[in-house]
Amino acid sequence: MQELDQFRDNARAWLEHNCPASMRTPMTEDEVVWGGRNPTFKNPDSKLWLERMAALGWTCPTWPSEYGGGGLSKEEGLILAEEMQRIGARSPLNSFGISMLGPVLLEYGTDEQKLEHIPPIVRGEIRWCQGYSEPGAGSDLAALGAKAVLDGDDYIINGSKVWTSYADKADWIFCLVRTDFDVPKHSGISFILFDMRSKGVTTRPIRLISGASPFCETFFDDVRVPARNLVGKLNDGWTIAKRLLQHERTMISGFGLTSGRASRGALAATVEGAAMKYRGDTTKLSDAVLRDEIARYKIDSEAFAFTSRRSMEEAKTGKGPSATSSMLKNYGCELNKRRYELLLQAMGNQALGWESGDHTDFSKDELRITREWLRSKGNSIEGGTAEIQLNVIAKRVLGLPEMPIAAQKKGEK
Amino acid sequence: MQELDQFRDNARAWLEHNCPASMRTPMTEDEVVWGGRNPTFKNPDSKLWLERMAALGWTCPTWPSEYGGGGLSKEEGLILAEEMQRIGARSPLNSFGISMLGPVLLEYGTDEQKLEHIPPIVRGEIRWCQGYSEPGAGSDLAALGAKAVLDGDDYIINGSKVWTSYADKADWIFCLVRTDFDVPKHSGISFILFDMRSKGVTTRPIRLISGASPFCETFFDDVRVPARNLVGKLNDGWTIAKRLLQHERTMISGFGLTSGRASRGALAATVEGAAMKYRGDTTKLSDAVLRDEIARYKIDSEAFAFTSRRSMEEAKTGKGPSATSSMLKNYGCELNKRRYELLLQAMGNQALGWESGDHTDFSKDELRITREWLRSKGNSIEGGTAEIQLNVIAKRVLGLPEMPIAAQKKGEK
Amino acid sequence: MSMVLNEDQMMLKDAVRGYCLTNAPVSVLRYLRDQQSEDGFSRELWRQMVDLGWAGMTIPEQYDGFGFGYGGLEIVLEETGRTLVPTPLVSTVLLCATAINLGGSEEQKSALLPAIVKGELIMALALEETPFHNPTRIATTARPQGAGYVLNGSKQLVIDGHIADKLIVVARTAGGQDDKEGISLFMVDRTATGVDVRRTLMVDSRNAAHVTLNNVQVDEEALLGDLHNGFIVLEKTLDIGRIGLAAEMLGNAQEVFDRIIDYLKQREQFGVLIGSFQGLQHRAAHMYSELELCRSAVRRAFDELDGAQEDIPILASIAKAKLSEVLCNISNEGVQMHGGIGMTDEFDIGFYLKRARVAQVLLGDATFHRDRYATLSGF
Amino acid sequence: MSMVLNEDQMMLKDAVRGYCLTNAPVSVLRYLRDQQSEDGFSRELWRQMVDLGWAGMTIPEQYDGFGFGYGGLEIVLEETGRTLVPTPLVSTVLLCATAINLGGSEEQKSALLPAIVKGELIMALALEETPFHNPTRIATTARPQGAGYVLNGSKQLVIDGHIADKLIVVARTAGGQDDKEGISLFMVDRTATGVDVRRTLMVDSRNAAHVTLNNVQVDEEALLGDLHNGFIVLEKTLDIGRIGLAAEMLGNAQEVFDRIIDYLKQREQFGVLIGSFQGLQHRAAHMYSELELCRSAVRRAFDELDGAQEDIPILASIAKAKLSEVLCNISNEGVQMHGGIGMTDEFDIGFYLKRARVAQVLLGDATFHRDRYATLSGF
Repeated sequence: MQELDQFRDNARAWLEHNCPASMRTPMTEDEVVWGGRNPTFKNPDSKLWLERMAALGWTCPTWPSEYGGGGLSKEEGLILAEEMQRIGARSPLNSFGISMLGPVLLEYGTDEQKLEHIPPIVRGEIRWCQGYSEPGAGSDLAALGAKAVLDGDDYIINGSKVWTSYADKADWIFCLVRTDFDVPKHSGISFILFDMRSKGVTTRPIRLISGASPFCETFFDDVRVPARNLVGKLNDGWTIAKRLLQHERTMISGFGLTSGRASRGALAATVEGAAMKYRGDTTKLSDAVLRDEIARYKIDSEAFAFTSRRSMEEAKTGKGPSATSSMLKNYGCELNKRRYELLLQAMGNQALGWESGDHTDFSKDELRITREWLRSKGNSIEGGTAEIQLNVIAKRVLGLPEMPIAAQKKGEK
Repeated sequence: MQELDQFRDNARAWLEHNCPASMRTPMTEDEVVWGGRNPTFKNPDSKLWLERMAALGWTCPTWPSEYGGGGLSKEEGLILAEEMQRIGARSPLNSFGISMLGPVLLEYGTDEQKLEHIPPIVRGEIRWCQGYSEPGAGSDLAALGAKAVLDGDDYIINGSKVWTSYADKADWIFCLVRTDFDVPKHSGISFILFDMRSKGVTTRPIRLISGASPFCETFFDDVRVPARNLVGKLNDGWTIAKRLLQHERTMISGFGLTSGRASRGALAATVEGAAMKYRGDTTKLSDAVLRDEIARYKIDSEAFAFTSRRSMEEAKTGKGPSATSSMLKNYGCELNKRRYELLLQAMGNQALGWESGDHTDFSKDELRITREWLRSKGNSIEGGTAEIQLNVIAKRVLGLPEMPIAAQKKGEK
Repeated sequence: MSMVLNEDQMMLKDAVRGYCLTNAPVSVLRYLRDQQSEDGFSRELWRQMVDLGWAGMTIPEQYDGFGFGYGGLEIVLEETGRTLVPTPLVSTVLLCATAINLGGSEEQKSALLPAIVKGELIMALALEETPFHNPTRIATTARPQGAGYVLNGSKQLVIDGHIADKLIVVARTAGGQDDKEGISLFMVDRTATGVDVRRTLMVDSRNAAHVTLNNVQVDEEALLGDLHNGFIVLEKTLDIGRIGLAAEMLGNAQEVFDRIIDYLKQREQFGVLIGSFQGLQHRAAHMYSELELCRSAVRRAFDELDGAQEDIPILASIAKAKLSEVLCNISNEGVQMHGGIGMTDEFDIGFYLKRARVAQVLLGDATFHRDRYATLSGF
Repeated sequence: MSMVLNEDQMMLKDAVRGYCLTNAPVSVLRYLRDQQSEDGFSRELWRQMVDLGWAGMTIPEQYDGFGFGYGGLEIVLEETGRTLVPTPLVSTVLLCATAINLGGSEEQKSALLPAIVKGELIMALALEETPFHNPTRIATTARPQGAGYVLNGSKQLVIDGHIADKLIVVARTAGGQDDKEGISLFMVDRTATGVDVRRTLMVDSRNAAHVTLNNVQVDEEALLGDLHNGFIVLEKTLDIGRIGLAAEMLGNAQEVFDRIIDYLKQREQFGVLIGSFQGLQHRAAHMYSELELCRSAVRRAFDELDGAQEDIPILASIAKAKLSEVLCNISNEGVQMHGGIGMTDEFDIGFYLKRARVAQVLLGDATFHRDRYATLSGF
């Protein structure tokens, strides 16, 4: 116990000294640091902050120090997080390498693979993207068709992926490919890594109903990848894929957590604040029906935050993300959707603009909320649809029986 | 057109002259006339009214006059109903013979069977009950196990039924029995009629969560039934059963129809009236949230009533109850359940009594509503569960595909 | 009372539907949006629609209309709602022609209605002043001056305001902020001095504008209906507008629903058609049921408009409350059930989601109409 | 802060659960109801529970209690909620002992709390006067007379009123009908002259009574807490009561849910287990999610009660609002998912449906607590 207190004191002192003042303010979306070969730092302090944290491995505090991680225990990691939160320190690095690839590479990668890929992730030198979804596959992820065929020491990869976030900006991709077509769909998949600069890789951004998006379609045309880049066993990629999905869900369930709290613009700070502002109310929201709905939403948000907390505490005694991640993911996304629906009700016509030109018919904040409302509809689709999460809860958590579907290969439903 | 006007005039005049004044008032539950061998008439006018109507066949206005029916056209039947409604005339006879058995007997019965059974139904001399559900079968009606085995000119029937309404008071039963065990479940069922006085028939009333009920368990122990009482073809009873279920749904969907309107006790006349009364409100319901919910309910009730009306008008061009009966049944039942939930909210603690003894803690009306609230929960179970109705809508109305379930005999789902 | 369409109406429906599918599919709205069309609608298509008689559907024959009744407009609105084709039907035919017909003098009717029938006149109703529908909260003033009036104020969400030749402006001539009494209607040329009309780009690409009136002078013929008593005409007009909007929304919802059902029948996942999953089946069945109620609410209201015209306010609130709620739900399900592709701009379903929200606030959202229903019902 | 039970609490939970399953299953409530038991609870079982220390769970050691904290009572309430066994836990331990502990004088505490711990004293809180929970709407009066007071008024929904030895009566000593100020608490013997207690038979067979006070004389020692300032103690007591009721309701809901899941795994229809139908699976998954939130809301509130005691009012309203809503839904699903058998009195599930409705109105229903939450949150 004493050691932890000691650690806390040291961490606090170090942060106090090394975290630039400008890194202790809320971050706007364009200030997020993604790293990579051509990193952008809107604020030079961001670069400094990343370098300082990366030097200690504190971008990935609990990863082993032999691969550049912080080498902290779980408890120390939690303390560090608390201390950072205490001073409002920004996350120095946002990265799919950290949140998704790293944990499974540490679990399934060879020592060579870890040595090659983990340190650059820790330092934010390589930006990763995820090659999972395919146009035809959707929720039935394992029905993927991108294929890798061995040719000497290389695999030749052909096919396409969709919903690849930031594929146009990523340096490397971790990718699911089919390596055996003659077995049930889950048994012929492999997990492979390759450089996005490889010949034959092209990307095309996807426009959403809410406007421009980080998503891309990604095409592979005879892309040549060294066979040693295969992670885990050949044809056993589905095991890794599922593990990674759990990490993704845990990350996404954060949505609902922030949804009850203050966020960026002052306008959207709270739904009830917006509702009162647009009605000119000062002490009590005059629309009693909306007030009741907002209270319902906020009560659910608070209970959800308690549940996330409980789930974390329970996980401390357990072993990483559990099946309840599906519940948290789903509920969190639904909460976020509810929040935006309520914001629309709160703001009336003012939430229905698309662009404002030179005029002031709609403020920037208002237009942002309209777009975010539209964007929120994707929350219950990306990272596993609501339907998939409910299936997982029903079967894995509640142990309800599988429907015996005739004449087909059964899959995760 | 002129003929119809003529018919209306005649019907109006006849009703004016023949419908006793006391038969033009709302009916309480214990005044309902069920007929049968030992009929009860709480009010002697009820008997007179039944006899007069039965003499014209107007208890079953559109049934053929050769079997005692009124022989009216659809249009005339509608006019008669309108004229009865105009003066608030009570239905002279409530009978499963009229609402369920009659129509299918007219469609599938032999001439002998019609002559034997239809006229007593019209006159209310024989009271029928329905032997469909079985303890193990539930929604999977066709999984029934009561069996009929031919023995000379008779069938010997063994098994049991459940949810047999008024089995303890009925004279005859129309019953589904299994007559072939070696074929898919739907193919071995027959539809048979027999006297409840037959040796080996016993009944036991079922107590519901709302208290005493008309439902019974019914047991058949070597009951001997003449083979000529089989309706339709041997092993083709499922066709008749389904047809009859449609008639039942059409009848049940009436629930929702009345639910928006005035009903028996003055208290429950309207939900909003109750809500205002218990809050001491005079011009506007003070609970704005409840007011919104009640308005939502009433709007749905009105739109539902319009839909029933539309469905009737559409059916005029068609051929009897259609698949939309499932929609109406289900929505009507849900509306009724909503109504009672709202009544509970309207009445607060006063809706939570069970018995009042000598005291006046809870009025008779209040206690009745509590019981009716409990009883309403069964609406979405009886006559085909909500789930079954939704399945029917999905598959028959919307044409959505059947899930290919492995290794079983497929049935209506 | 008739809850089903008659034969004439069925024929009209087929014709309108055929026209929309061929000439005015969703791609028209997409094209106008992507081209940043200044008008926001196609004058060419509108000309064709006028030639088909759509603009004169509800206008009496004595003013060159076709007297097909509101039941005809119902069909046109529902079918144009299915393809989202932008037209001045709501602004000009549903709202303004109705207001003129209800409140106008013989001269006004003779001057304006035939022009609407011929497609020569586009009009817009300038009503709202706050972010929430509130037809009595009128701060725009009309002060008498000489034989006419001077108007000052500002209006938002004026549908088709920027393409209208004339506006009907709801102004206060007497009374306090929320009084029904003291409201009057004035017809104002869009190009009149002091009128500033600025198009507002809405999320659903529906045409709307912001209107500012700065000492706008009108003569006494500009008054539509009685001085101070404009609310009676306004409320009747709004109710007819609500019913018409509900018809359009029914078209929106029906189209989304049909697309969902089609998709459920063709999309395979896990080796089966996704329409065979009971979870989705039950949601589809619920949507179907609600949609049936919506259709009945719309039909009932239109039937009454062409009939005894009793209970119009309550029927309007039933229809608009019900459609607002159901269209929002179905349009959400439209995206969710299509999955990722439903989130892309390339795919049409998002247009309906966007339209749903704008349509639901126009002339009062679900909460507004439930409140109004309760008030009209005496609780 | 701890959102999970500690080891002591886990052990207690196992013990309480084991006891309830063996000695106090649902059949106890059924038996008491069917026998028309006058007490409405089993004194013998209560004696055993007292021996197990349940009555002293939250009472400080100086008054012979066990100081296990509210976290101990949480467990007992949840587990007794699972089997619906009637006890005076809510009336006596959760509400009245809390009120005495919070507001009582040293003499009052010493006299009453040890008796509660030993199971020798049953008490009831006489609060409500209308069909809707409203702790400030107090018309019952207490007029000073000599050194004491005279009470007049009538109270409804007094839980365990007919078996209580003493009542805590909420009365008005000053102020107007809805004022917080001027409310005072008095302890009154049930057998005192002028006290008329009449059991009311509730739909869920929970013990409740109607109390009439007709010129009831009490001496000045009967006053609990400060004169006119009783609302402070009352509100704290009610919040703890709400949190405790939420724990009991969590037990109700969890039990119904577990029974549903069991049934889905064993009931066959159409040749498959009904639990394999996606429609039912998704509904079960939704219920599970809501139940998890409920558990967290209850745990969070109890943890705070045993900790810093900050934000108790808001945590109480969160827990009671959430549980009221979720328990009603789950108890409805309990009947629906069991089908016909769920509607029969022979089957237990109906008891939970009935309990759900009474529990939800006790100390404020979901709407009451959402309104309170909004007010406490400043909107």
